Order: sequence, then C-alpha cells, then structure tokens
Amino acid sequence: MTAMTMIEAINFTLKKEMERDQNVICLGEDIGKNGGVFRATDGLQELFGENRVVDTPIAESAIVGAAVGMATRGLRPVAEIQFLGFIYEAMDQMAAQASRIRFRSGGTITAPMVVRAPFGGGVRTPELHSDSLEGLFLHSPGMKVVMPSSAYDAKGLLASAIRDNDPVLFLEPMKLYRAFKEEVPEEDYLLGIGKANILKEGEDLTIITYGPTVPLVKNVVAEIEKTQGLSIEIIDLRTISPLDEETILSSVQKTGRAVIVHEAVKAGGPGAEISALINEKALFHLTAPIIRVTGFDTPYPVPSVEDDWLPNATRIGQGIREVLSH
Amino acid sequence: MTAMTMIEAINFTLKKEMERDQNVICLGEDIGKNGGVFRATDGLQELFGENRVVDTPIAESAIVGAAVGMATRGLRPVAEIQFLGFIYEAMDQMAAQASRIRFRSGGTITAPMVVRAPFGGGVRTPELHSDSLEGLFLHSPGMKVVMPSSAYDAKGLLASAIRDNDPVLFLEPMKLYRAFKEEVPEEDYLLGIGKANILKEGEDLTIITYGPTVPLVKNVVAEIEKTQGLSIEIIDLRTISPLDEETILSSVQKTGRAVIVHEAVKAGGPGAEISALINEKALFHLTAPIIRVTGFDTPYPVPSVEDDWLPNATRIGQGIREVLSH
Amino acid sequence: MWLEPNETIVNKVQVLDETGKLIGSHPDVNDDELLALYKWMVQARTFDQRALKLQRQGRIGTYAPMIGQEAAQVGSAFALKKQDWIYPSYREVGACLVHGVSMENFFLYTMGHIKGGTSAQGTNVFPVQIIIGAQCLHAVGSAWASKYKDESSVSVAYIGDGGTSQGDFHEALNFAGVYKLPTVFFVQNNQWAISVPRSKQTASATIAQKAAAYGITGIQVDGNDVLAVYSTMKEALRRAREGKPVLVEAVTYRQGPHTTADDPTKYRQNGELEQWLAKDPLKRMKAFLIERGIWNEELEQVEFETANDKVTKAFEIAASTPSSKTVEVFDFVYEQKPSQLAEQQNSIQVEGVVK
Amino acid sequence: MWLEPNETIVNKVQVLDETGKLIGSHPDVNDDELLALYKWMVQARTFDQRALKLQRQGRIGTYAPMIGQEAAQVGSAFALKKQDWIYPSYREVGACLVHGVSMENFFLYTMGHIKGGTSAQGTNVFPVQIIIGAQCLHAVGSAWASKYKDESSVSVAYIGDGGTSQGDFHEALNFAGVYKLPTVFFVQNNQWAISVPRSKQTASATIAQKAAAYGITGIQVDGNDVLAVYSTMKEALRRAREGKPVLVEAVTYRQGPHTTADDPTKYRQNGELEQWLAKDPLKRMKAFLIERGIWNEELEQVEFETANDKVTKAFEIAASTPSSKTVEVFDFVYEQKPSQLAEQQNSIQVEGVVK
Ligand SMILES: Cc1ncc(C[n+]2csc(CCOP(=O)(O)OP(=O)(O)O)c2C)c(N)n1
Ligand SMILES: Cc1ncc(C[n+]2csc(CCOP(=O)(O)OP(=O)(O)O)c2C)c(N)n1
Ligand SMILES: [Mg+2]
Ligand SMILES: [Mg+2]
Repeated sequence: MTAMTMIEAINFTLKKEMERDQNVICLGEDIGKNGGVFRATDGLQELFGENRVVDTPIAESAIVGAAVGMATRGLRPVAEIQFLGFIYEAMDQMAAQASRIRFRSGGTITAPMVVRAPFGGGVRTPELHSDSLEGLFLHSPGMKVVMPSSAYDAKGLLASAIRDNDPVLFLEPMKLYRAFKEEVPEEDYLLGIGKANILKEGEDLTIITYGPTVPLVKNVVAEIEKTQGLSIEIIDLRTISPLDEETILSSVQKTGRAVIVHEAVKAGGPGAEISALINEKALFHLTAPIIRVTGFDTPYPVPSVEDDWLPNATRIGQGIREVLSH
Repeated sequence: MTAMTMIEAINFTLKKEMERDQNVICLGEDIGKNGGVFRATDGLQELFGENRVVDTPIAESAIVGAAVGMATRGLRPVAEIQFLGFIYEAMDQMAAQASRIRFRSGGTITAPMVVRAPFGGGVRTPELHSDSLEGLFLHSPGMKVVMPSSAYDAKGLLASAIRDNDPVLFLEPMKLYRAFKEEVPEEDYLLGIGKANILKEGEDLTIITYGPTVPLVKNVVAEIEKTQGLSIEIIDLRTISPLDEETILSSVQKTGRAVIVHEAVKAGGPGAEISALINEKALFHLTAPIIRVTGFDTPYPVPSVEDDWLPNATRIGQGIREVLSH
Repeated sequence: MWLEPNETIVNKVQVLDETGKLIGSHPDVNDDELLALYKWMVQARTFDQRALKLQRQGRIGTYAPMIGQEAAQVGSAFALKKQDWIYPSYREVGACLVHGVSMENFFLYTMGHIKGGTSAQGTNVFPVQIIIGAQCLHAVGSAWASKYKDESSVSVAYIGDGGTSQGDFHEALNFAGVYKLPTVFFVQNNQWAISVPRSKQTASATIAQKAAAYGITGIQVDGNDVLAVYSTMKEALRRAREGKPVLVEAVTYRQGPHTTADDPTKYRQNGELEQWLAKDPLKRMKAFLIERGIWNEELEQVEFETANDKVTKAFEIAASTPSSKTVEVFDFVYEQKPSQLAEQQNSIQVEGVVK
Repeated sequence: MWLEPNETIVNKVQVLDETGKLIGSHPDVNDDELLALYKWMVQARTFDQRALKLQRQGRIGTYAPMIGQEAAQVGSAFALKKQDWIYPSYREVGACLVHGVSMENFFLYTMGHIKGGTSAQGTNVFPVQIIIGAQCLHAVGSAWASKYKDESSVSVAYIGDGGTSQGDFHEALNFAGVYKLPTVFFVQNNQWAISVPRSKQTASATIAQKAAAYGITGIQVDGNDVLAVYSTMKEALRRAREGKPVLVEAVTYRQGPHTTADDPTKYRQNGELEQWLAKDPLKRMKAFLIERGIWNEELEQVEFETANDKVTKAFEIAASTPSSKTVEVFDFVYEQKPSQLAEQQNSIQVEGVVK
C-alpha cells in the first residue's frame, strides 16, 4: 500500500499497464515531455519512449480516430483529451466510430481503447474546461463511461478500462486529482465496469452520484446524519454506461427515496435516465419524488460564479430536505 | 389553403421567409441546383440566386460555424445538415458555439440561425442516415430543438424558427416528408416554439411523442380506443428543448398514466427527461410507472431489421397495456 | 514573397491516351498482369451494372455505382500487397473486390444484412465507411499500428474529391506527415460530390497539391488509365512503405448517378457525360490489349459472361442467406451484454411470439 | 511529376534585422505611425506583465501571456480599418487593444466576470475563443455576411501554429477560398503549442505554404518585426478586401509560459529563450526609432509610465466593478427564459436568502 493522490494513482496505473502489455500506448496533446497538463502521464515518455507515449498535434478527432484505427489493429491505445469540453471535436469518432465498429462489422472488429479526459468544475478554469458532458455518451450505445471518485477506484477502474474489449470513456474529476491522498495497493486489482459501489448503507434515503461530487455528498451526509439522526445510503455509480440497475433499484426499493447529484446540466442529463429507470421499475416503492441536484440548465458559467452554480452543500441539503418532507 | 406534403410545406415556407427577409439565406450540401437530397430547397436557387441559396463543400463544422459567424453579423442563415447523423461533425459548433455565443458575450451577441436536418428511420437508408440524435441537444443549453409532425406544423414552426433570435435545430422526420398531403394555409402563421400540441384529449392515459412517431401513435390510439373503449390523450411535443412542462404535467395529473414514444435510443434519451420531470412534479398523480417505447440501446441497425427495432404498433400497444395493467 | 494562389504546378501522369495508345513510358507490367487488370475491370463493371438492375427491381437497397472509376479502383488495388489494408468509402466495390472481398459480402451489405459489414474477415478491408472523411483517420491509426509492430503494411484510405473538404481529411494527412506513417490517401476525383462540381469544392487547382500543406508527397494521375494508376500506385506504396505518406489524386469521372436515389439530370450539363464516355477506362484498355495482340472480341465476350456468372452466383448466395433478425443486433454492441440490453433483447423474442 | 514534400518554397518577409537596421525596403509608414506602433507594443507588454503579476497575487485568474508577440499582434491590428473584424483566441490582448477593446474588459475576462465577454460592444472584436480553430469559421461567416451586405470589411481570424492542425482551420480556409471571402487568417507561429514544438505539429516546412491547399495566397513574415508585419498585413488586407483570402504566417516566439498554469522548463531546452530574446520585437523597434532620431530613453521611460498608469486605472475599474452574480447567468441563455430556467433562477434567489 502506498499513499497516493488520484492523479498519482492514474499515473501509476498507466505505468503498470504499459509494463504489463506492450500493446498499450498513450497518445494526446502535451502528454510526452510535459507529462500532461495535469501530469497524468508524467515520466512515462522517459520510461517507455516516444513511440509509446506520443505527443499529438492539436486535433481531437484525429486523436480518437487514430486510436480507433490502432485499436482495430491490435493495439490498446489510451488517448487523452486534454479537457472533456474538447470532446465535441471528436464526437463522430467517439459516438459513430469507436462506439459502432463492433456493430458495423457484425462483431468481427473491436476497438479496445480508452479515452481519458479530466472533467468537472470548481477549479476556476477558462471556458469549456469544466463541462460535464458524460450524458452525451450515456446516449451513445457501444461506449462505456466510467469515472472514479477516489485514488483506489481510479486504479482499479483504469486498469479494467484498459483491459476491456470495448471502448471506454474514462473521466477524471479534476478537482479530485490532488484533493486527498489515500492508501492504494500497488498490486494488480480490477474494479468491475458497470458495477456501482455502495459507499455507505442507509435506510431513509438513497443518494446516487459519481465522480467529482462524491466527496461532497459524503461530507453533506455525514453532517446531516450527525445533526438529524438520519440514515442515508450513498451510491457511487462508478460507471454511468451501462448503469448498474440492480444496485440502484434495490437501494431505492429499500429506502423509498432518491436524490441524484451530478455536475452535468439537468435537462437530458444522466440524472434523467436514473430517475426514469427508478420510475419504470420501482415506482411503487417511492414515497417521494426523485430530486435531481445538478448543474443548472445554462452553459457552464464563468469562474466567479461557478461555486453557486455547481451542486453544493446547500443545494444538496435542500434536495434531501425536500425528499424527506414527503 | 393548399394541399401540401410536409416537404412541400417546408419548401414553401423557406420561399416565403426568403421573400419576407433579405437576410435569410440558405446554405448546405447539394441544396442549390439539386434542391437538396429531399428537394426541400427545390427551385429556391433559381428564384433567389446563388448568393442566397449556397451549395457548400462537404464540411458540416464549417456549415454550422459559418452560419454562426453570419448570424452574429446580422444574417439569418438556414443551414441544412444533409442527415442528422452527420451532426456529430459539427458538434462543437452546435453545442459550444451557436448555443453559447449569447452567454459568452454576456448577452451582447446573438446567433439567430436555424439548422435543418432530416432524421428518423423507416426509410431504408445507409448507416448513420436514420439516427435520432435530438437528445444530445436537449442536453445543450442555448439551443432550441423543434420537430414538426405534419405539414401544417412544419410551416408554422419553421417560420417561427427562422424568426427566433436563438439558434434552433429544426428536425424533419424524413419518413413523413411525403407520407401525406394536408391543407395548409398559404398565409403567414406562426406556431410557438416551446409549446406542445394536445393532438387529442383523453382521460385514461397520456402518450407523449413528437416528430416521426406521431402519425403512428395516432393510428395505434384510434385502433385501441375503438376496440377497447379507452380514452387516450396524445401530446405532440413539437419542441423538446425547452420542454412544455405545463402541458405535460397537467395532462399526466389528469390521466395518471404516461407512455413516451420516440425513435431515439432509450438510455439518456428525451424520454428520460420527460419521465424524470413527471416524477419530480407529478409523482403522486401517477397510478402506474411511466413506460418508454423507444429505439433499443444499440446503434441504429441495418435496414433489414429496422422496422422491428423502431417503436412500432406492437410495441406501443404493449406499452399501453403495461401502463393500464396497474 | 507572396505565394500566389495555385502557384504550385502539378502535372498529370498518363500512360495511355484516350484511344489506348501508349504516350507515357511503358510501365513494368507483364502480359498476365495486363490481362488481370482488364479482367478485374470487367468484373467490377459487371457487378456494378447488375447491382443497379437489382436495386431497380427492389432486391437490394440504395447502391452507389462506380461505373467510370474502374481503372482508378482496380489499378490502385492491384498494386497492393496482401498485407496492405484498404479503408473504403461507400463507392469502392472495384478496389475491394481486387483486394479479396467477396461479391456476396457486397450484396449482403446492400441488402442491409448484418453480415454486410464483415469484409475484414479474411481480407484486409475495413467495413464501408459512410461518414465522409472518417476512414482517413482509421487508416492513419492502422498504419501507426503497422509501424509500431514493424510490419511492412501500408494502409490506404479511399476518398472522393468532395471528401477532401472535411476536417478529418486534413487531420489525417497532417498526422501521417508528422509520424511518417505508411499511408496512401487515394482520392478519386470523379468531378462530382453528389451535385457539387469539383470546382465548387475547393479553390485549389488540383487536389494533389494539397500535399504541400502536410509536407508529404502529392501526385495526380489520369484515373481512367489503369496503367498510369497502377504504376503510380506502385511507386506511392513503395514510398509509403518507407514511411513517406503519399496523396494520390486520380482524375476520373462518375458516369452514373451518385446513388440509385439520385437524379443527375437535375444538375449535370448536357454533353459532359458523353465527353467522359469517350475516355472510358475499359474501352481504352481494351484497345491497348487488342493492339498488343493479347485480346480480341471473342475473349471479351467470354470474359463478360464469366464475370456475369460469378455475379449471379454471388447474388444467389446472398439472396439465400437467411436474413438478419432483430434479436441479433443486441449481440454486437458490447462484448458482454449489459442487463438492460439483455432485457430489451428478450422483449423482442417475446414479441416475436405474440405477433 | 511527383510533388515532393516541401517542394514549394516560401521566403520570409523582413524589414528590420535583429538590431533594428533596415534590411528590406522601407514601408510606407510616417513617423507618427512608427511611434504609434511602438507605443502600442509598449502598452501591450505593460498590460501583459501586470496581468502576470496580478495572477500571481491571486487577483485575476489563469492568464495567457503574449510577451514576445507584440510586433505580430500590434503590427497586424494596426493595419486594420475600423470596420474590420477580429476573431481572437485567448492570447490576443495586443491585437484586441489596438482594435479598440478596453483593458478593463480584459481584466474582467481574466477575473471570470460575465462582462468579460462583451468586447463586441463598441468594437469589432469577437469574444475570446477557447476552442482551438473554432474562431476561423466564425471569421468566415462574418466575412460572408460582409460580402453579402456589400460592406468593405475584412474578417481576421487569429490562430496559433498548433491551431493549424485542427479540422476547423482546414474547413475555414477551404470555404474562404471557394467563396472568395474577405478573410485573413493570421497565424502567430510562436514555435510552441503548450509543450509541443512547431516541428512536431506538422511536417510542412512552413505554415504559409498550407495556402496551396486552398488556392489562396500565403505569406510568411518575420513576426518580431513590426514594420514587416504591418506592411504585409496591409497588403493582405488589400487583397482580402478584393475577395482574395490570405494566410499570413508570422514567425515569432512565446517568451513566457503557455499560461500562468504552465511550466515551460518541463519541455523547453536551455538557451532557446535567450536566442529569441535577442530578437525581441520591442528592442528592435526601439533601436530603429532611436537611430531615426524620433525616440530616446527619456521618452521611453515616460511611455512605460503612461502605459503603466493606464493599466492601473483599468484594473481599478475592473476591480471595483460589482462582481457577477449567479442569478445573472440565467439571463443569457435564451432571449426569453423558459419556465424551467426561471424556476432554477428563482431557486437561487431563495437560497441566497437562506444561506
Ligand atoms: C460527414 C458526411 N457528410 C455528408 C454526407 C453525405 N454524402 C454522402 S456522399 C456525398 C458526396 C461525396 O462526394 P465525394 O467525396 O466526391 O465522393 P463520391 O461520392 O463522388 O465518390 C455526400 C455529401 C456523408 N455521408 N457524410
Ligand atoms: C479544441 C481544443 N483542443 C485543445 C485545447 C487546449 N489548448 C489550449 S491552447 C493549446 C495550444 C495552442 O497552441 P497554438 O495554436 O500554437 O497557440 P499558442 O497557445 O501558442 O498561442 C491547447 C492544446 C483547446 N483549448 N481547444
Ligand atoms: Mg466525387
Ligand atoms: Mg503556438
């Protein structure tokens, strides 16, 4: 076990996976000498050479498209998109190419590849650097969408993503990159893609969240449980596509109440799918409406107001109170 | 009044709007001499010249991006994307540029523009020509998303879209282009963007749908009402962003039951948002789970199986029975 | 100082003139190869014409004919080695057949059969790409894999004149140049992108000169001259194999409609087609072979019949292949089916019974 | 026949050498203009250095310094007419100031204020574009509108060497060529795209030669030589105004980090910066002006002080501008607020009270 930040865990996992499998190669903007703008690939080019850790020109469609080509020819590319807000440039290669090549080829060609991208707010970035666009890929069959909320999860999920035989969008909450250090086993372990993690059991209410908002939710819940004697279950989805229906449903069947928290804008976001799913399969267990505490339905705003725009303790608390008022 | 197909109504409206306002110009692939692959712009180049009806190179990002530039300088471009499946190429210009320029400029710059695109299945097209991707834009604040289901609606909605001061994605169900002729007033009229249309009142159940599936739903409902003595309300959303919350909620508050029908894949689709909205604001009126009858969570399939993949009479009937079984 | 528009001059490679007379130097091609080239062109045209007919009869779906482009497609693919890869668009039947794809496979594709995308089983041909330009990036990634694995394999992207306007085309050529990848970008400039003429697609005088933007090699060739195409492609492949990517512009003509859904009389001027029919690639090569004494009308007739029989057999196989079932589509989304998909798949089966 | 890689040669335009000596022909610029050019460079540098300092003090957010690129930015913008439009990226403070944007506006932008995007109020400068390449298409659309309305206005897109790899750059230049739009694409080749050197961005020997791909004019200019930039840009604008788009490559150097979040010692070799400091654009122009007898150290000191005072005043205005409120963001999504947005906006106001 070693104490690692999330970014260290990511860097460590990339190193381990590249050692394990010659076919794993990394490509992206500024990932070589610079080690990535967040240092996720720090030191890797020195270790593995310029052929395995490749700086690319500024062309996201080409980064993902080339990765598709490589992956279908036996490599396991790990592409970095510098910030998730730039994925729009690569949308066809993500949603129409990587996601569909298995389908298009009648199952004869696969694209085992990972697209890594930092995402989420609270870090005072310039425009389009903090957007949470994971919902677009939940609506793109063929792509898996995974996001860790801790250093431990980052390691187990990233290793799984790299070894997965389907394309995986691996989203890294940038505000958590260095937010904490945790004990992480150096040994190989995998966390199942498509499996949610019940962070904490509870009886009165289920909070469903993932990625950047997980530590926040944990704090809010700890505070509320202490002061109000409630028992709240927290589910960290870890994967939003495919969704872990079973875990979500059995929790809500138990508690009868759900609050969903994410930074993505509300309309058409992941929370909508989760809510609809619960409605479809556990409606009669619900004792209160499902409340979504999310980014507002505006573009991600300027840094000076982002803290109030993002789901914060006040708004999550309000959501909990509202659900409990029924 | 003149009898028109939907494509004729679209063509007629474009002509009228171009006559009305010099600043309206059309651009897109093959829209000039060829009049568009579906003939939406047939004859317009002859009438208005090559400066106002412009064939473009094959570059969707440029089509939308140039339209953004034009719109911010006083023109009212109507861009055609040949099939909605190609919008991925223009995703940044759609979701990060057109949608956000009002926001980015603190309200000082606007992009009054329309992006027209045929969409939806049932026409045996090659791959990526039938995809229903409207859900991506429901999740992109700043963009409006409108779709007609009749020739009458096409005229009123398209005229509104062109005169709107925000960017509008105007989606045309290609299977309805020539499916019927309807009486359409030649006079100017507008249909409100953001307003749903209650196609038929009913008491037992609400079906919420839009675009290509509207005529299908009407037929299924007529059949079921006849044979089973039920009373079903049909809402044609006409706009999915922004959603007409009031109409949806008051209908479901009355009927207590909802089925949502669309061709887009289920996970993270428009149906999810509608269901979540009803859950949030009308949960205690529900007497049954909300059922979504949609495309399956796979890429849009090959033509030989698309009819079974799409929501069809059987599947809609099943959905209705399921909701009524509670 | 000012690099004026279209200052960079490109000259077209030609070997045969329109009548089949040798005007360039004779490429290094023996008689067997000459005959094979011609026979492949006959096969491609025969397939193409049958496909058109079958589409009109409603037996197959939308089809994009390649008539007129046989020399460009056959000449280029004939130069490939077995280990080379093709990344085709929707109009590459000729090239794909030469590189080993079966005609059944194409028929299944046009019939909207799930198996229509399985060309890469047994041949180095990627499934048909519908999104203009996307295949260029896949070719780049594939070439990158070849280089990484130190395999002597070139990846060839086929694209049209219209496709060169796409951002993906640019990004692909730029990557190929930067990483010195074994790629050839083979542009069939058939003068039209649906209804948009080449002159409105780009202001550059040639497509070949676009290579200058990427520090790679460019060349323009008479795309209706199968010998010119073949020898040019051979040299392009040789360079690419050494890590020097090449942009080839084959100047040709789409004699037919864009697809069976298109009506070119809407936008094409009278007389244009006729001019290009005079430059037909088969006619020209046939004249050359006859002049050379290795072909005659009798052989010609036999060859067309043989080709026709092969097409018939292929279509019969395709037509008797059990049609795809909706339940199957759920099997090709992920390696393992998530529970939601399994549930959806099951709902179909039940329905099948109910109906 | 073969257009070999980088066969197209481009020569760099120069007027002053590194020491400020005239080596090209003297451009048609009078003394007032010469002084104005220099003073703008002083203003730009002064702003830039203050912004860096303010960022370190935590008073403004991430900032992308333009030190070293003053000649490219000032020289190019100084050639514009009032009716011309600028479509800037995030590193164009110099050009934008010259074309009328206030320094307060920039400070508000870097402070994350909603008003930071209102540059186009009163000036023909579009808001800062963060997405690499996107602004090129907006410039194209804007030029198209100018042409359509028969206004004599050129739209200028500013982009970096790295930005030329993007698909949008390609599509924009191609459209400009096809429609003969009054556009100038002004590339500041500052040798780096964050940590990626120009040599790894593209294999083309110059960026100017990329014009060949679009049938438009290309030119390379010494971007640290304000006179060369100014005169080149004047001619480029003249051509563009006639519907002949131009790609200008200004060869310059990013003396600072990519942004205040970047550490160039991670990737830059020792000595490189020093070489470029010797070619500093201000130093060079100052020497020229002194040699010409219209400048001296005293004027220099006064000018820097004046510039500094202006920056101070601008920052004071920005710092005393009431900060943005979250409730405001709901007002800039649509012309009319949909009910959902109104509801969300109201929820904030309530919260504000509760907190
Ligand atoms: C991204 C994208 N945009 C538009 C289309 C529609 N489309 C299909 S073929 C075509 C014309 C292509 O012309 P060209 O590249 O010259 O190839 P050709 O058809 O002549 O072989 C167009 C516009 C598409 N398939 N993909
Ligand atoms: C589409 C997109 N991809 C990546 C980035 C991240 N990014 C910001 S600046 C930059 C480098 C740009 O280099 P260059 O174009 O040379 O301009 P310079 O910064 O040198 O002025 C990158 C990669 C971005 N903002 N947008
Ligand atoms: Mg073509
Ligand atoms: Mg640069």
